[in-house]
Amino acid sequence: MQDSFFDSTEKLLSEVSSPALIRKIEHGGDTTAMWSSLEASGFGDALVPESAGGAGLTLSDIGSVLFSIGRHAVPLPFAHTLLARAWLNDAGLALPKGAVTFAPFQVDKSGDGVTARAVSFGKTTDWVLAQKNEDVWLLPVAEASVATSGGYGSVDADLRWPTEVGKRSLIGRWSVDQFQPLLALSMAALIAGVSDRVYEMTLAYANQRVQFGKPIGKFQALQQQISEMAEQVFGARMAVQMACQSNSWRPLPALAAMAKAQTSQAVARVSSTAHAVHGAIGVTAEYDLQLYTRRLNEWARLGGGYGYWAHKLGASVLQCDRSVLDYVRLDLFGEPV
Amino acid sequence: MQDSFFDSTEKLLSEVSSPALIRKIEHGGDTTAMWSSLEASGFGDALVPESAGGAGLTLSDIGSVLFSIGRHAVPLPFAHTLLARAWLNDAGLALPKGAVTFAPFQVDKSGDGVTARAVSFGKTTDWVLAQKNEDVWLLPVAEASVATSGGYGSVDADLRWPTEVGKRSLIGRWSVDQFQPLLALSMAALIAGVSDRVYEMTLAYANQRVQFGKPIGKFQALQQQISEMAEQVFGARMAVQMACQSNSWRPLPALAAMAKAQTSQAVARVSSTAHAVHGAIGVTAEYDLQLYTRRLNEWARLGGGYGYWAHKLGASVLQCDRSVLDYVRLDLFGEPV
Amino acid sequence: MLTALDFTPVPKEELAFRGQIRSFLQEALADYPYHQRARSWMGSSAEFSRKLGAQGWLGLTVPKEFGGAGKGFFSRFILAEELLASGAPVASHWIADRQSAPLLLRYGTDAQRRQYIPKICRGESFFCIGMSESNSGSDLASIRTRAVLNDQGWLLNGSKIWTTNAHQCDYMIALVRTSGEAADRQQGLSQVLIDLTLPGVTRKPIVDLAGDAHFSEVFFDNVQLAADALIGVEGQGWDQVTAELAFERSGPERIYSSMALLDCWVNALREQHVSDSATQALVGGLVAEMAVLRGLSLAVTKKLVDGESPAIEASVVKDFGTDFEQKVIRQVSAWLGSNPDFVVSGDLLKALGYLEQMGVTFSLRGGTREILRGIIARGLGLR
Amino acid sequence: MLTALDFTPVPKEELAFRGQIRSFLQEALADYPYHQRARSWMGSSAEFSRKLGAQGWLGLTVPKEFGGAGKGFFSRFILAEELLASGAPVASHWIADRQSAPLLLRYGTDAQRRQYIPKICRGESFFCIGMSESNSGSDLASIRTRAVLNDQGWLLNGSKIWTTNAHQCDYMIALVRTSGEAADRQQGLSQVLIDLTLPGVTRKPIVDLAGDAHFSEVFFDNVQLAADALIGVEGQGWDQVTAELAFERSGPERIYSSMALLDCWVNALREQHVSDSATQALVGGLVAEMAVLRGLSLAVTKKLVDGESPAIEASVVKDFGTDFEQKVIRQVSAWLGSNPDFVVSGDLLKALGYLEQMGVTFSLRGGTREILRGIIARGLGLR
Repeated sequence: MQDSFFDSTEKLLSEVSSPALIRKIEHGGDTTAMWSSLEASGFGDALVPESAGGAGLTLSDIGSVLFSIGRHAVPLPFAHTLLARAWLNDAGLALPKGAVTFAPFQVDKSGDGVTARAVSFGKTTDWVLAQKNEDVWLLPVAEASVATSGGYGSVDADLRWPTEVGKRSLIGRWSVDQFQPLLALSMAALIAGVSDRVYEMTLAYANQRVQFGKPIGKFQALQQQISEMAEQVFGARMAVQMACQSNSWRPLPALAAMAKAQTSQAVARVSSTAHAVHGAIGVTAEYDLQLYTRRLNEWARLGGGYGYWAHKLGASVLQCDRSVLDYVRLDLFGEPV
Repeated sequence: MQDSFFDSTEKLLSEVSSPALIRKIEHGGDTTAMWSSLEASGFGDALVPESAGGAGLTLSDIGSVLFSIGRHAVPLPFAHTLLARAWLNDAGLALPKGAVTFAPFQVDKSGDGVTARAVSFGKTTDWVLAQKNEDVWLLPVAEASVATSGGYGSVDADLRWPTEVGKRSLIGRWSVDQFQPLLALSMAALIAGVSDRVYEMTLAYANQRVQFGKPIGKFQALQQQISEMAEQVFGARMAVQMACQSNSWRPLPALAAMAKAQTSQAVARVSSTAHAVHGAIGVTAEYDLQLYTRRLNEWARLGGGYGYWAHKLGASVLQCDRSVLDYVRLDLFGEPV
Repeated sequence: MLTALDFTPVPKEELAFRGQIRSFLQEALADYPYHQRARSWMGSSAEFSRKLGAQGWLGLTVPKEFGGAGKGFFSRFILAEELLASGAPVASHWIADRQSAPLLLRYGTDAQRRQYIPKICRGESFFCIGMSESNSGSDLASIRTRAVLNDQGWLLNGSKIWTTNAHQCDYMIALVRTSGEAADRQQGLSQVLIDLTLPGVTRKPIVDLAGDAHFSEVFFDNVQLAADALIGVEGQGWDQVTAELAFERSGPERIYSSMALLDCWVNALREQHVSDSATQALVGGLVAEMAVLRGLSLAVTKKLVDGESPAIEASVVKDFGTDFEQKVIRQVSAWLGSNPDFVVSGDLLKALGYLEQMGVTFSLRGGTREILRGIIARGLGLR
Repeated sequence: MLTALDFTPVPKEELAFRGQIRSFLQEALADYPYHQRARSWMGSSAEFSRKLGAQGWLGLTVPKEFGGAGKGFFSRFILAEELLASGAPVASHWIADRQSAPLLLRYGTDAQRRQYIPKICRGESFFCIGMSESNSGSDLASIRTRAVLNDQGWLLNGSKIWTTNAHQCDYMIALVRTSGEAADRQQGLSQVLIDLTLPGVTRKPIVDLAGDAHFSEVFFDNVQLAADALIGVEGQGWDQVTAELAFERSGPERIYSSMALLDCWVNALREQHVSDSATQALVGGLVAEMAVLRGLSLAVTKKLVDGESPAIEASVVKDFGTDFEQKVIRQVSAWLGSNPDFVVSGDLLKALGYLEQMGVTFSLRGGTREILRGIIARGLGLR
């Protein structure tokens, strides 16, 4: 994932999504400037075909970009927007200005409007692509009532739209679960990226912090934990690289499921080791670690966690009659029979 | 659990169920002598009322005996027999001579007889108390066809009886799940006991075995694992002590569920730490550790494992409307509202 | 050598006490939401603490002559259990009550006892404990804050960090160097009692990742303490602290930190009639472990009653209990991840969000897992 | 410094090879039960190994001039993957093929290569590796078996233990002391090739807890080796062995040891139409992890193709893979425990019983977890 897209995204995001700016947005700061800078990167339409004014890249081209977005814990749904725009264009719809997130779960249409709960980036997005059964809406957050749905610093929200907005925002009917794999893929990439960041910080701290007369990284118990953390972080990254294998903008559902399951299960270890190594300093508001571990914890369950996506993947394994190796080779690696 | 019953049982079993004798029985050796010695202990009828010729003890009196039976990995269903005899007496039935085990799962009545699969101690028991729905049988193993149902060294078996034996052995109809809690309690006690034994061996080995110039117990990584193992072993023992709290011979079903769940979940860590500390020597046929870890692994799943018993316990928690603390206090500790 | 713990039920005569506490809490904590209860013993309310004091429930085990209730350790267990399981905001008095008063009773002079303990029991004096320094972390023996004997008493210079609640306390009992050098490690450390309103004391609350300020950094710039600020014996501070940790590590505070979340989640499952076996197994597994931990914690309490100093046993309960407390958080989070269409209350999500973030401190406060397991390993004769 | 591994698919031109192997295995392993397949690379059959040799599939990466197939590392990956995933009994030739032949190619003289490698490729010479000694365990540097130079070559005395398959092998390549003392640790160790039929060699199979004898203890009592028994450079044995471990730790043998059980269980679930979400999640979780491990293992293979020596990366795959292999066993066992009324075949229970018992060795063979994680930590710059 070390390619030129990665390098330029890293350079951009270390300025655009700096810890100070993340803190501002977590506390309700305006997102306009950050969004403009993200748009200016040119990656916003990366997955939209050239014929429609985009860059016409494939998912595998921009895997490293999504990973980098995660590394910087960008508090806006930039990764989601890349995929949402590709979906909207594919569906023959005009692309709205601004950030788009997905709401494939906890969407309800009731007498008095549309509700979408626990929406990732619900507080910082401009639009929500929501689906319930076969109904699909593109809902403007500017017209929603917004309530935080997470803990301190969360940018997720419960959103509610009045009836007439709901009606006007219904963009049609599609087969079910349009957005589940898209959300899974974006969240998986973000988790892998932010895990990598947390790991990088942890390794540096272990080498630098001295206790009992030597760097804490010299203690066997911590070495063992950090080694295991490295395995999990490398594994999460590999899962996302694999899930981005696609000749189009669209991820394979089984691969998206694999990646979200695998990255989500890695989170508990990555987060706990990071904090075990950092000790008390890691839980202070001043120190940056918590900006990243907070996202790790939230993202592991948002958009369906390990259990949900493992069950989706497992169902497809049990439905076929291949050996496990052949399922992996054929359905996940795309090798021939 | 260090009481006089424990001391005398320990003394007896270190001779009667020595590693050499366990090996013989694992390889199909005759069980008669071992059984006679066990009977001679006088504990066989411990839970049978004095009026029926037993010792009239309660379950809490003999918790330490069951624990000791586990510590010595007695390859016959001695713990089971104590409870089975109490049940049979309670049911107004005569007590058969010899060992009795329980088969509350995988019992089938079909045209040509009764089948009980994966019966714990199926190869070394004399009788099987089996239940399917409301039918209860007391089946003689001497008249069964017996097939090993486990890995190398297992004394569990699939048993099958011909039609006429099945008919003749049907002892009546009882409400369902008579034997599940009894089996759960006995297995839990055995697991706690054998865990304690495995822990004892591991601690001794860690202090004695030298590598890289010092006892391996001095390495921080192993210390951390052994400390966690100790916690699990103490916890398993506590779970069984709690489950034995009873003024009669019969365990409380919720406590039996708690104990089997808790002891079974401890097994993976106890077994893996024991073998990690022992290294290669621990997996040789000559060395005794494997006689005990083999039972640990089997017993964790036999008679329902962690998942099954945790689900039973959880169902009862969810069915009531108490706070979790009150469920624990009232339903498991027997404290008043 | 550390050996397994034996089951001890709560003595029958102690059981009635719970009812009184519960009636009190039902009124005092009416409408207190789960995400506040999730703060557990990190939540503070001076008013609530004083109310408890008025009930006679601070200094429960302190002899009556010093203003306490003169009750036993099982009563103390029951009170702590009720307070913690209900998520009452106990932080203001918690340390004064559970650690400082016992410490003063054990090592203080009679004058010190009479001066401080009655006020602790009335909820009028709140205490904190100064241990870590900015470069010491878990390595307490490397302490560099120093109190030098002068003609007025002790002149104190240095700083303490991660001091729970220091910015809201009246006094600190600090472990400081009174003789020797940093290289002497445990030698030459003493405990001193510091009035935090003295000139030269500066307190800086540390805001944490959940937006709260449970901890403070406290700076001492030529703070003049009186001669009687010393607690116990000069140079014996390390041993005194070690004994103190046995109290700190033994209680049910190491089991119930995630109870608010667990209760809130279980209630949500009941309300929405969730009854699949996998969910039941998650609930049952947690309840089984909690029951065992309660059994272990009661066994440690029994040892206190018997006059033993179960420091190592307490470390077992703490390490095991911390694992449970963190497991509750992980499993509720995982369950929500497995059921992304299940709608839960904002209260639950906020409680979860809080605990996901702060839960990492459960294995830091009062000794990291590595430290605790090291203590256990020593108890097992491995080091 | 160790960094993350990048995804590399199996090159298109290598894909066809799999079909040939599979047809062969379908015939060779017809009716081979799961509990035998569960032996994985611990199961041995000299006949099967010779059949593979006849196919040209031993020494796959060995140049044709030494009797090999001159193929690349991806072909080798595919062959190993098919053999392991099908649980073929490969133990007889496995070490000769995967470690000894590459070692001889790299460090052997031309004469040594011509003498031994062609026979390895024909399945006529089986090799074992002598590393551990009865008091060394993981501490290989403490080796005490000694080869002393004399006028006929090297005189060997000592013993080796836990040598895989020694009692069924023709040759051992052993790490022994040729100079210095035990206190010199890694210095003065060399690799020597020992004909196990020589006078003075005694082999004693070690029966394991599953009743098999995969390992041996081998005693050397004044065994006279020729001068050309030395492999590589005298005193450089430690470095040679370390390089060799990269080969040993890199392959899919660290992912597929529990495949027989996994396939057998998945088939049982399919046959009995089990479709609750919890079971599906267990299956899917394992498959996801296996896929990632395969990705990591392919990435290591790519590094071999590129001429790198990915010893640390291989340790990552081995440690992570071992965890997966053991997790499969634990989870199938736990699933059966959760479903005590579910009837499975004796074949499955025997496979499970075998793996529950032997699975503990997965984290011992080729380096304990502590050792591997130490290697990784060093690669990360922590030591």
